[in-house]
Amino acid sequence: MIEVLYFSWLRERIGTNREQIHTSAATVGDLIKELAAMDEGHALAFADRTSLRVALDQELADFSAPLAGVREVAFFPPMTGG
Amino acid sequence: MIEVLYFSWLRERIGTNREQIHTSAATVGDLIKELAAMDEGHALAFADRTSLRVALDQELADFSAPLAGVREVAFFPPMTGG
Amino acid sequence: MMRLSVQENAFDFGAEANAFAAGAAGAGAIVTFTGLVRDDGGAVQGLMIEHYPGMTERAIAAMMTEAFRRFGLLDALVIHRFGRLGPADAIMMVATAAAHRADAFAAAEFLMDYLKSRAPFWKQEIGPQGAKWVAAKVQDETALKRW
Amino acid sequence: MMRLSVQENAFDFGAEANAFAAGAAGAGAIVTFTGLVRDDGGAVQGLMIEHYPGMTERAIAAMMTEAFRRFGLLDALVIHRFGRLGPADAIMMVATAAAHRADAFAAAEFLMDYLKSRAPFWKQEIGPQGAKWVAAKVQDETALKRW
Repeated sequence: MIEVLYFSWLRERIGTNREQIHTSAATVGDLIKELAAMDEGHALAFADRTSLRVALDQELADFSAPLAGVREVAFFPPMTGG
Repeated sequence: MIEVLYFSWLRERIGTNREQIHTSAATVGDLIKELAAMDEGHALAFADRTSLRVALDQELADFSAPLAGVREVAFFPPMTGG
Repeated sequence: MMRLSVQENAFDFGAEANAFAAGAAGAGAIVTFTGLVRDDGGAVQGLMIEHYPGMTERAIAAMMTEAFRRFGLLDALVIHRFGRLGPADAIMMVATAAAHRADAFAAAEFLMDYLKSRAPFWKQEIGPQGAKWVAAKVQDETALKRW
Repeated sequence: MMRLSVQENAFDFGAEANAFAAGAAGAGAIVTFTGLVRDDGGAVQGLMIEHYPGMTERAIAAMMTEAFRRFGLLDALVIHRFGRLGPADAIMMVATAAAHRADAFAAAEFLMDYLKSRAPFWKQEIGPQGAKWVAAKVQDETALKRW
């Protein structure tokens, strides 16, 4: 089981800021496919992957990164701090 | 008549911070030659022209600049502000 | 030595700058940067800043450690607010201390470039038509390439 | 809008920074630089700074006008001390305000590069062996070439 977090407009489109997901997805890319298939909100949130960023256990990662051992996955748009 | 000002180690070598000079020097370079010939202190102050800077009426200038109409000439080493 | 604070409360820019300068023993150069909420002629009534607690502190600490290493800093400070901010409020500040000015400037710019695009903050502008997420700028991503 | 002060008295860096930020209407980015007297491990007991009254203000005003023109500044401040300073004293400060950070940073660095080599100040370091004029650095002259 994996904890999935959403921020900014991904959170708004999905309608929650976190959910627990049972998955056997091997990579971030696989997980995105599963999540996008859940419902309309998820589909909309994951529609444009060029403006999608991911962190695994609070470290930025690529979509090809493996999920083995990961407890927390966060999805969000490009950051706008500073 | 022209007011000549000295700063930093030029002032120390010459022994004064300002003096009034009667001169018919056409350029800064000509004036430097006249001043350097005045005494040992002046000669020492003007010995190394690579570390000499000049301002005419409070604006940085070159040694080739004409003195016509100038009321105040200042000589000093490279600046070390900030 | 470094200090970082991710906080909802306002901070006193001048007081922080003075405390930072007083604590930076041996420094010859202090640079500060402060980002303020621009009202854009009344179009922006405020900001709402969301962040990722835990990751935010971790990401900023990593940037600061890297800035120390690259620029030989004597001290650094990052304060970044989240939550609701009003026009002209200070959003965040960075301060860097080094022996000489080139390193202090470079480190402050390095930290700003990374905070803009690699610290997990998301800004929402609140205007007369409601709230709108601020889009990331291409030039902010490009700015990272110089380091 | 700009303010410049060449003064013998100490100034309060934080208070000046706060007043500057409060007055910079519409700014999104404020950069400050402060130069402090480094004690170099006890080798420097203080500084004596000489300047050229009249030309100093004129030269700094010209640099500030040029910085406004080049970087579209909203506000700028330069304070520079002369006379006797002790270890860790603030020698001078620069503050710049712009809509965006790149201009505020560039303007502050531009002003610093020009203040170092084109404003008529001369520093003397006071140490255990007496007073010694600080030599201009080649890299300070070189720094001007980037603008």
